[in-house]
Amino acid sequence: MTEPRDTAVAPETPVPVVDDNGHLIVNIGPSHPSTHGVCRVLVELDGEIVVKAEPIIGHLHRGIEKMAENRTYLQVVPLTDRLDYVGSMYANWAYCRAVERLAGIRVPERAEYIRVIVCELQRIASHMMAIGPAGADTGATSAFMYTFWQREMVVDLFEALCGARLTYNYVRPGGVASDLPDGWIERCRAFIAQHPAAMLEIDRFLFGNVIFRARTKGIGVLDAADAVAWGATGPVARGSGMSWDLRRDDPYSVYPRFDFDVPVGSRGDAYDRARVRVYEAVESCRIIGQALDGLAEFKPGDIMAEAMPRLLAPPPGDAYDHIESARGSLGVYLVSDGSVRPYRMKVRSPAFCNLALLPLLAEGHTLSDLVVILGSLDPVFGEVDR
Amino acid sequence: MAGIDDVAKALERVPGGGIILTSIDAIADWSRGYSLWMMPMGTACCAMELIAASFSKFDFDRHGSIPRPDPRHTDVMVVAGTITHKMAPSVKRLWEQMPDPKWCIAMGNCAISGGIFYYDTYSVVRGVDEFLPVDVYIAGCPPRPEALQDAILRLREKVRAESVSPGRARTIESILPLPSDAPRGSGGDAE
Amino acid sequence: MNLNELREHLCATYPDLCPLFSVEFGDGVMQVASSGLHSAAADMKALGFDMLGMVTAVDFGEDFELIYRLRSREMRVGMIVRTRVPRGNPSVASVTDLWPAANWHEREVYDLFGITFEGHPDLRRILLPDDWVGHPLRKDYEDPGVIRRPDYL
Amino acid sequence: MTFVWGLLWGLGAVMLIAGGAVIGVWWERKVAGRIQLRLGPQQIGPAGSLQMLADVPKLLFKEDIVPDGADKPVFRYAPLAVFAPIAMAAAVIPFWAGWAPFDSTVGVLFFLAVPAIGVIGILLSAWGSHNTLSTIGGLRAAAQMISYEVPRSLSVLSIVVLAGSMRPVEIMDAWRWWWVPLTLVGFVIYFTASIAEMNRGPFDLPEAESELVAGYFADYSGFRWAIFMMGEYGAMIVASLFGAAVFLGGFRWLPGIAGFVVFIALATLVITAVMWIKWTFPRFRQDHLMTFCWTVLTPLALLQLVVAGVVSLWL
Repeated sequence: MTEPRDTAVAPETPVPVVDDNGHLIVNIGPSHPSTHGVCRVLVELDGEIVVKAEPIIGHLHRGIEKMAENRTYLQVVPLTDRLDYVGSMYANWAYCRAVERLAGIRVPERAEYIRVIVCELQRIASHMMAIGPAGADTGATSAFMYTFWQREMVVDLFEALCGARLTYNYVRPGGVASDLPDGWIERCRAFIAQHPAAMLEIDRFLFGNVIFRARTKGIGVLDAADAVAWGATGPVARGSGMSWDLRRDDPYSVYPRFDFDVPVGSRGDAYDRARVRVYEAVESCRIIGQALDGLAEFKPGDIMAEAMPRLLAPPPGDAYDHIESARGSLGVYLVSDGSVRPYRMKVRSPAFCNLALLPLLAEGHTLSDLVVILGSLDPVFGEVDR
Repeated sequence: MAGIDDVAKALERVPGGGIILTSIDAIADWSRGYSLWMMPMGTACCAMELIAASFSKFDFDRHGSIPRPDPRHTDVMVVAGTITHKMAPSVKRLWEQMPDPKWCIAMGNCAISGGIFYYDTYSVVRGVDEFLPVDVYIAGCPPRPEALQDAILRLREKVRAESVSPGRARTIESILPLPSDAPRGSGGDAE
Repeated sequence: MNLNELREHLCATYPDLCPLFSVEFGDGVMQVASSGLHSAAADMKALGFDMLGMVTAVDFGEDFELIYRLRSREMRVGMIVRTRVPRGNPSVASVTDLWPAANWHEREVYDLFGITFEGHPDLRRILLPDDWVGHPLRKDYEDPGVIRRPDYL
Repeated sequence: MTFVWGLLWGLGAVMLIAGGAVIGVWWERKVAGRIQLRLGPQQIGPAGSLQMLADVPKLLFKEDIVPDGADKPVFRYAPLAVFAPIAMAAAVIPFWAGWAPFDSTVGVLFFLAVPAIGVIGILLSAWGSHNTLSTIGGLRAAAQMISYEVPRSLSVLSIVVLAGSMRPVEIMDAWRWWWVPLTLVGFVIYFTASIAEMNRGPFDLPEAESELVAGYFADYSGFRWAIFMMGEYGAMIVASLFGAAVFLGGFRWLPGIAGFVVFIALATLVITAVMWIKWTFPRFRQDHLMTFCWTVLTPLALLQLVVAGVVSLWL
């Protein structure tokens, strides 16, 4: 056993319990069952009504952007895994697209198809981690188990693909790390065949529940104008009726070849934000099915751009590229000075922008609604804090 | 409660007292080992595997380990994920809120040493053992839930060697050499 | 409206912005002086750039470059507005009055680069603890706690 | 003699509730496991049935933390104020034909009134912890428990009207099988209000895990917390036993020992239903909870009382 050593950690600043207006100040977090990570929310309560909610983030600020400046372009890929740990493939892909744009690399089509497949699978896995906690925040833990079971199936697929359950490091600059293993396509088809039925079950079990509806309908209403002004993207914006999906509106990769719908909510409350994710997961199944069909046209093994150097040294300049992750538009901005390491990497994280809405949405609701609203924004703190 | 050790020493002098003490120890250690409730201190990626551990597929309830979000009700803190300088005081506070006897599992490389965030970063605490006494380390980035299962079983072995009076605890063989045992200068550390 | 039409429209309506405009990597790119940032941003908002995607900065030694990425949903184009602020006096007008989204982004830039935004309602550190010394994403940031990675290359 | 008898019964009630809680916690973990595609405890005893043999001594051997800012005497003795009324309420349950441990002529009133004292214990623990989340939990518990007393009492009153007595033993004597369909609504109200009384899901707002971490007992550790848990399971057992007796007929279905087995089976069924609901339903919000109580349960209970009263005219 290691003896504890002194550490230079400062004691946390104490918080007064009652402020001058006689409002109770409640500190939620940074470790709390419903903050979905390490977020601290200082809540000012008048009875049970939230007068002011102030999210305090940065408890998981790991300085990934600084670390990237001291690593080669390929070595940054594992760091991007740890950004959005619920959806690692997205950060991989967004980063790789920025590198490819910077260095002018053309990715083989088979690799693009595989990227679409894994990212849509990742969208399903990630949405399962958003829908389930929406139930868990309101107290329905069992719904979380059911969605997590679906997530485990996706994780198993990824494990067969690249050996890791969570941090895949699979999408690389120039292509993907390896081709699909034998039998993977059949397993994937089996998964997408059963998934819509499972989603229907969740839809009936959770979204049909009268208490759940009462808890989420009309809670944390975000109107479309606010969603635009605050830069909300992804299911949070789509729940408010803002029909905006980069896959359709700023098509990248091979998405224009697929036929899919963008589900949009109408009321902008927590219920719509969660429900949009259910439909998106089903739409992802459609995309995966089409991509698996399209994959047969290409030669197996053609998954990496030709003449990829061991050490990438893109010409000086900068590049920004973004993709539609499960949480919204995830962008990576890279500046190169011509060396083998990025001069600056900036991750435009959708969860960061969406979380900024919390004070706006929570005001006037009760403490119980606060956790529902926070859950419906679906923040992943690896990505918020970076 | 002035000194449970003194009580234990006094009891040892009474004829048959040793038997009573060892029986109490046996009951206490057995029950503690089979009822290790987890304080899920999940901060980052490993938290996902920690969630998976208590969910349907892996189901740590089989081992009697259930996650309780309240530190007062738990026995073992599973630190899963990177601890930053901003987070560390809160982790320490939660650790202090846990009632004795308590144990700590450092899950994942970040909790062991900072892992991938060891070099070049300014905000990460390099290992949770900088401020907590860690009992079991699980390597991996992130470790699989099975690895956490193994850690629970290892911790159970360790708990069995303990005693209600701290002075009577037996030492158990570490399966790996402790860092202090390693001859200096022979390590292949890149520093 | 695509980017070239946008450029023509920009030249017709705002002649002083026209020479600053170019098209790179599918986005419009515009370089403005730091004093004219706010008015340029307001013009952009009037043109229909309703979303602020991100605000970030790059440390170029002598001065910092601030990057604002805007997006128009209607025209379906992106726009990057760059401006340079000197290292000695890193200060620029805040755009929180145009896009509330800028609030946290500017706090982050303030936190990590030490660039102050005038007119920001609540300019505090956001990611690092309040008592942190220095601004870590500056290239000259030194922290004794940082262990440098050995250079294998 | 009365004193000795009372002492013996007190011991018996504690044993009943403690033993019931031990079995109840295991049963709950298994039920929850089945609902959640899991197995639940497996390692100690057949199907993990002796898991509580590990959990209880562990909690006994845990450090007993009294927080610095706490109101210490209040904090220390609040768990007893929660547990004791529930043990007392167990005394009036008619276990056998013509026999209840405490055969009172106002047994129903006793059963309804005494557990309501528990709310004071919850308030004391919430206040004594000197913790914002606990205080919110305690206040929620007070509002909820006192409100739900009303429909709960009204629903039991319909049985009292039918039987023409407040003495549980006499109610059991007067019980007829057709009371079950007649008072079905009353039983559902009693069942719902009892869940709210014992602070279990979907009415577990006072300890709402996702909002208040553990609510009013957030600062309790070791055995003091175990007493709270015992109180919660005890409330569940006592309410289920009483409901199974007066609403569902208890031992009256079959003569002799078989009747007692049916009684216990009915109570187990009710307890399982309570767990089933907890692990399936989301949690109410405070204002919905109150609205539900005053606009749905209370009028329905009154209606049930009127129906029972009209029928009792012909009895």
